[in-house]
Amino acid sequence: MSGTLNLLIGLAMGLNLLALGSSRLPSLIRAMSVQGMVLGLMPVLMEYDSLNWQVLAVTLATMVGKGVLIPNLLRRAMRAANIEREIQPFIGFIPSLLLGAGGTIAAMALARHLPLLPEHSGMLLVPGAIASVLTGFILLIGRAKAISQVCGYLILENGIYLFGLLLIHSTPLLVESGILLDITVGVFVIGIIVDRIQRAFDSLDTRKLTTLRE
Amino acid sequence: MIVIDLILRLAFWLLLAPLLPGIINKVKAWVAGRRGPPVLQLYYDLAKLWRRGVVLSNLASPAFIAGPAIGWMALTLAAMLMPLGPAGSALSFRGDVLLLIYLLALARFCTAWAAMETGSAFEGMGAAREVSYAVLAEAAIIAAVLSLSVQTGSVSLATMLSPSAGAGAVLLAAGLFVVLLAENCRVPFDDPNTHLELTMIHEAMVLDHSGPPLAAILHGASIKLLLFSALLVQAVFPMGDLEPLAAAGTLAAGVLLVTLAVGLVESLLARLAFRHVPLLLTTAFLLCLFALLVAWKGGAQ
Amino acid sequence: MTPGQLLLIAFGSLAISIAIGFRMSRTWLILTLIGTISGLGAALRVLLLGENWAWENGFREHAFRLGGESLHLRLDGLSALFLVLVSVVGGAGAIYSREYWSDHHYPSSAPRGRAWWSVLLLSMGLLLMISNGLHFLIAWEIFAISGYFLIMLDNQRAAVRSAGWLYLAASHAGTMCLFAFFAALAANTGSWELGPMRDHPELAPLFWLALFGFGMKAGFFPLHIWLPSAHANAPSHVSAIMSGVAIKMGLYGIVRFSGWLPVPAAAGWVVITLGAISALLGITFAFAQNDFKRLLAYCSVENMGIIMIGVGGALLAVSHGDAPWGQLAIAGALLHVWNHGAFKSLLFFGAGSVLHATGTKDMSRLGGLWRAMPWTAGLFTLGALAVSGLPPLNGFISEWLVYLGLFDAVTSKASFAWVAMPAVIMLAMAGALAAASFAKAGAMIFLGAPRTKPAARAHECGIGMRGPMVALACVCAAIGLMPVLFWPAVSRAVGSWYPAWSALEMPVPLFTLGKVHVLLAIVLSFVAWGLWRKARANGLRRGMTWDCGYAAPTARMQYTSASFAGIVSGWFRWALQPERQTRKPHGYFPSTAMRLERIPETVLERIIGPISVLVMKVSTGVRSLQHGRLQFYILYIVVGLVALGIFVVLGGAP
Amino acid sequence: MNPLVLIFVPLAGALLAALWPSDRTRPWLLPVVSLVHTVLVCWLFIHPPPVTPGMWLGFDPLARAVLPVVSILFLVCAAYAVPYLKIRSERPNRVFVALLLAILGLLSAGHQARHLGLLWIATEAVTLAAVPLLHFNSTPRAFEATWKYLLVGGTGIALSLLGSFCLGYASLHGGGVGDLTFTALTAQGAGLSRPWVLTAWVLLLVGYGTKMGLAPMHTWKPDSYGEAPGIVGAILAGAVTTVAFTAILRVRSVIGAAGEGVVADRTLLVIGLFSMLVAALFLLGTRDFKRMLAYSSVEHMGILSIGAALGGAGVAAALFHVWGNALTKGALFLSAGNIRRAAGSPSMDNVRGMSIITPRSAAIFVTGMFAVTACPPFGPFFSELQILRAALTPGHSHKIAAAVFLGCLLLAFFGLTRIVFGIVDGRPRTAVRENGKRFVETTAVIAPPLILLALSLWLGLFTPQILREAWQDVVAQLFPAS
Repeated sequence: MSGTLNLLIGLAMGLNLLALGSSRLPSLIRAMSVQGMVLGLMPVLMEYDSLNWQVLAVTLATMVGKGVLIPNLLRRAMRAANIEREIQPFIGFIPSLLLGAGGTIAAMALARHLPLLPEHSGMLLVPGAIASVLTGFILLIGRAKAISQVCGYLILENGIYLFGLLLIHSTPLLVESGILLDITVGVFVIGIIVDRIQRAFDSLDTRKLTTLRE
Repeated sequence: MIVIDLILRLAFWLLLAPLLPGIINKVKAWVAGRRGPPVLQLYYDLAKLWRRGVVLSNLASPAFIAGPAIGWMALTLAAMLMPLGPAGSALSFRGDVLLLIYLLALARFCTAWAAMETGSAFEGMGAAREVSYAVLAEAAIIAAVLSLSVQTGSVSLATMLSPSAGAGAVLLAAGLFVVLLAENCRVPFDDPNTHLELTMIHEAMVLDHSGPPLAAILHGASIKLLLFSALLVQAVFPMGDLEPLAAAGTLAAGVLLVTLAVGLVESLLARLAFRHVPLLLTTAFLLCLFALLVAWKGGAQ
Repeated sequence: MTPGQLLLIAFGSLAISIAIGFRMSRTWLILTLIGTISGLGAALRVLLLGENWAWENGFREHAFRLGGESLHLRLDGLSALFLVLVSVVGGAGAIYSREYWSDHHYPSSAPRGRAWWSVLLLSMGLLLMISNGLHFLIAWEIFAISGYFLIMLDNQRAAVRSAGWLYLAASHAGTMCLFAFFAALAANTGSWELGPMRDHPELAPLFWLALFGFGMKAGFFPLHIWLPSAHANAPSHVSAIMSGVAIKMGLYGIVRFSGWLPVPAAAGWVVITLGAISALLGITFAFAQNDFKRLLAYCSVENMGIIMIGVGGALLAVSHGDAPWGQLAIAGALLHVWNHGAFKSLLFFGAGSVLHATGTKDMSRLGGLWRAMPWTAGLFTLGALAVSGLPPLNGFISEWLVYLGLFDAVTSKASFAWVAMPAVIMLAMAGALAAASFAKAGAMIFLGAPRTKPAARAHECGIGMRGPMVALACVCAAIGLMPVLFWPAVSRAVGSWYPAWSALEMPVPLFTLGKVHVLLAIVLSFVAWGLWRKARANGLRRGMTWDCGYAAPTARMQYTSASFAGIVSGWFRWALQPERQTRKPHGYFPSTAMRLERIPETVLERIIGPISVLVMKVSTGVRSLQHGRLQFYILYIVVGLVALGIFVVLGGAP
Repeated sequence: MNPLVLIFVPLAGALLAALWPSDRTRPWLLPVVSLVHTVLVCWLFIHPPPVTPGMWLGFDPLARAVLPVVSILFLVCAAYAVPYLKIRSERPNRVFVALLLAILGLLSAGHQARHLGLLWIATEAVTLAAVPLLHFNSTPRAFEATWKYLLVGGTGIALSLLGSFCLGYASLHGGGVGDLTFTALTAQGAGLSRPWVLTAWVLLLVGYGTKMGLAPMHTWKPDSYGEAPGIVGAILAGAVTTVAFTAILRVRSVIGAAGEGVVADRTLLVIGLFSMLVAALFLLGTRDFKRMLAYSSVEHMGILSIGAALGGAGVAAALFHVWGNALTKGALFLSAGNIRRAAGSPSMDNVRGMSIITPRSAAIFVTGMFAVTACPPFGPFFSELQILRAALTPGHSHKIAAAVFLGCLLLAFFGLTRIVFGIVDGRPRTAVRENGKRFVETTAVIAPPLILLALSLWLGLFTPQILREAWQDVVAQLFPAS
């Protein structure tokens, strides 16, 4: 079964690169939402032999949350601010792509040094997680538009979620659902703030947000 | 007994001191081939001044007169502490040498204070010079005293001055002689005869004095001269192990010698330019310092 | 009454007077006087009857503790010696302040001033008795901060504010060292309790911490940076207690802990050297000043130097087998603590009344004040004579003792005693310079003709300010003329500093010296009076200053303070680094010419200044990292993460 | 009594506040609820309930040692909030009050959490709940500050989550059954897999360090403290940072059990000293007296982590410092709020002579400044001196660390005095004198900071023995070795 899993994780990694490379916000958001969906599926695949309603609930919630709710929220904000594309980011697209690729390779290398349990040894979970976290950071650091930063943050969260799957069997689901809850609430809050910023500065370009300084 | 001793001493210092300037002047006249003023000239002057009235500057306070008086008496009491060969001193105790030095300082302070009383620029200048050069002079004197007490292992004049001369005697002699010239405002530091006030230290300070206060100042100066020459002589000449009479003779001869030397210096040397004065004083200080080091090393072996 | 009761009264009344001070100045004065007098009583009982007093709170465990430490007070000879100073100057200053800083002139700050004054006295008193590290630090800090607020009484003036801040900063730097000192002490001994612990050789290095921490307050040479401006800008009664007493607290710390703890071998030399340097350079700076309060402040640096020389000599003697000359040195130093306290407060009070009368601190705008304010002039002159260490006043006695100690050190020819020779010479030069400085100060302020209008319109200060000055002058005279009476106290203090030297017999010459001084006083005054009579008898004619016959002298032709000090400040140019501005006269009909000379705070402006500029540069550089760009903030997190990761992977090896 | 009430009472209060009709009376819920909370906490403090190992939530020694001060600080701030919200009547306060109460509940949860995941959830919930409080003023500056707070804080939170997973996996890899309660993890001890434990430590330290505001993760602090109302600043600096600190302490105990205590202590020491240094350098130059408080808070977080790094006595001293810092900072923030309101600007460039305009607040501000710079006899002095003493203990003495520590304290003192006296002394700007609606120093706005200051003084001089014992219990429980 881990073959399918690895396939999905590879897909997620690919989506990371896509997110890094895309200058248009909608495609960025789409990449993120698809990644969310993909990740959402995973618990089912991992737990398919001991499937129970809890897992299903989590899966559903994740997919809805990451794949539908949040992207729509962001799209709305995007429309409100009527911005389509990321213009002159702090880290250009090609460099971010290269960074991302390098990051992925580094993740592979790094993951080697972390001992894994036999049942996880075959999976790409850890490198995938690290790669997405790195991608998230690159987006957070490299992009100027608030929305793309939010996307970056969510990809970061995806990576962590991916890592969390290592524990899904052992730890009670309360953690997982708690995480989910936090992410959604977080994103709602972010959405609100984005909205407010949009109103206050009538732009979502964080270059404008530098009045608070020494 | 003590009272008589005191009175004699007082008489000695008060009466004998004014002789020295007279001798110096005589020597200068002799070198210059003049007849010059009588040896007792200063006595006449003092007597005359003592009878004269006083002109007091409008600005001056009573301290204008108190200053000279205190300076005069401070010097006299300092003289009381100075041992006279076999006769010793009126009063001798550990650390009396410090009292002596500080009495001189007191005299200086009072003179300078009185000088500033009139608000005259000249006297201000004189006072400034006096107190400034005193800094180096003090250093030299204390170094000399230190070397003496290192030699003799004592801090009281009576025992410091009596024993035989130490290794650094020559250095000490030279150093103390320069200090003597400086402290008594003789050439090459100062010229008691000239009346170009700008070039003077001591004379410039007493420009406005007159009558008895001036007399006190002049007399005090002569006592100071005698005091220093006595110090110099006893610091250098070995007279601890002489017969009392011989010792007294040596002392008298030594003082006379010093006076002659001062006179000769005055007639042969010209005044130094002011910017050279500190240099000469520093030299004196260094001489005394070397004397001190010699004494220290000498003891160490 | 026992010392305990007296101290209870003292602290009680002072504590009440803090609250009272805001309202009723008369009641405050009475309470403060009660407090100081009973404090003085307790101290004298300890000093004269030798009944050391100690109190540990007898309450139950955990019942009444401050910061988890039970209270422990002790009043031994050394503390008592300093307590006397606190009480005398504290009381005198309280009286003085009532007229000098009156509600009438300073309605807003006078009440504050009274309250802080009481706090200052209270904290200093406690400081001297506490023998617990934690409580010592508390008292120390309260003392420092109350001093700050007293300096800042007139905080509307920018000069005062910067001076106050400098004081606070320097004082806190010292306090940080004391934090380290007491913390290390507690860490080594396992308790905050203080007391004799000479038997812990491992504690010796802590002496350096104490030397720096307390030295910052004592203000000897390289650490004096805060002192001149603070003492010059504070109200004069505050300057008096700051200069006369507060800096002695730093000295108390050094003496106390060099007595209780073992000291490193080099301590004696270092302390003597520091003392000699601050004696000479301190007084050099003093001589060069034009602001007479600054002059007095720098003179305090000199006097601390003298005291340090004495202490250093004693330390040297102790570390080389209790050479007896150490006793003279420390005795002289401790007596000088009193003397300096007395004449320096007297001088600052005098300076205060001059300031009060003319409103300027610049000597070259004063002159001829003796006519308007004879009392101040006379008392200031007496103080000047005393501070110059001239017989027959008190300054000479203590300096004489220190000299004697050093001379004995030299004559002992012990190889380690060589350091005494340069010390003696520098001490002598310092003495000469002190005489010069105060001849200048007195002359510029009181003699000659008034240089400006305010100086001409000056008026004598009232009885409220004159009284304390007279009292302090009497103290100076008393110590000068009857040193023998004060010896037992000093020897008691020496005994409690170093038990091996308790029951210290009086050096015989002191008695003689006392007699000589009395004789001197009589003769001098008699002759002065006689000469005056004689002059009167011969006919006293008032006239214009002759001045070589110049017919129209003006006040501006007088020698000024800068020109008076010109020669010496030329010699010490390397240390003073004077900044001169000159406009030479030229042409056949010369127009206006001028020459300004300013003596900078060399250490502060030439050393500390550049360093602080550098630090501020670094700070500005670092602050530019907070530039408001979120992306970089997140980058910082990543960087921090990576750095910590590497650090951990390296096993946290530094 | 079940410690859960500490969580549910405030949350219920929050709900009530959310439903409460009137803006005018709603603020009174704050003091009422938090008074109940304080009473409950004190009761629990005196009669601590038994803590069974398996519990996810419990009033354990650490909670017992810290929660009271959080509750007290909150109570005083709540009392201050009533007059404050009256002054700010132009702003609707439904969200404000509700979320403040929610935060109290979540804080109680965070302090009592004995489960890695639960702890994380509580912390994140607090972070998110604080967001609307930050932009209460709803100025563009406030939004900008909030945005930065949200993203920087969020990143930190994400990292701490990752860290928690790593720790969980460490236990799993060590043969654990995936029980993430701290008791279980500590019990597993050396069984935890070393690489995962170290990874977890780094991630958790950075993550919770971001919440604490350790440099270089402190960047959100000055912005949000500078823009938020004084009361929010007080709660953030005094109470919220504390949760992060206790979290680090709990994790540190696990790491210690895993045998990596030395490394952990070194990292704590380094990051603590670094934070102090950075804070000191910022304090030297900053010109805004609310941002100044933020940097001072960064410095004190550094002090806390240094204390934690010294183990044993150091940890006890650090807990002491938590108390002292919370109370003193509270006083500073509240009085600074008053001054800010009266002066109309937070920058020392145009504020001056506040001792004349707002004498009482200025006096409190100055005293608080002395207290927070470790001037005796206030709380922080004693705690910092104990930390210093711990650092100089002959056995494992950190002389250099102590020197840096003192140097930073000194620089910080320079910076603070410069700003504080700069705005307090001198002649007031006439503009400030004549500004239209004068801020009046009513007792209601003066008493709370005064009380906090008094508490800090009392804490320093007469530290109750029971408190010392509470702190010692924490040391005994978390660091059995030392």
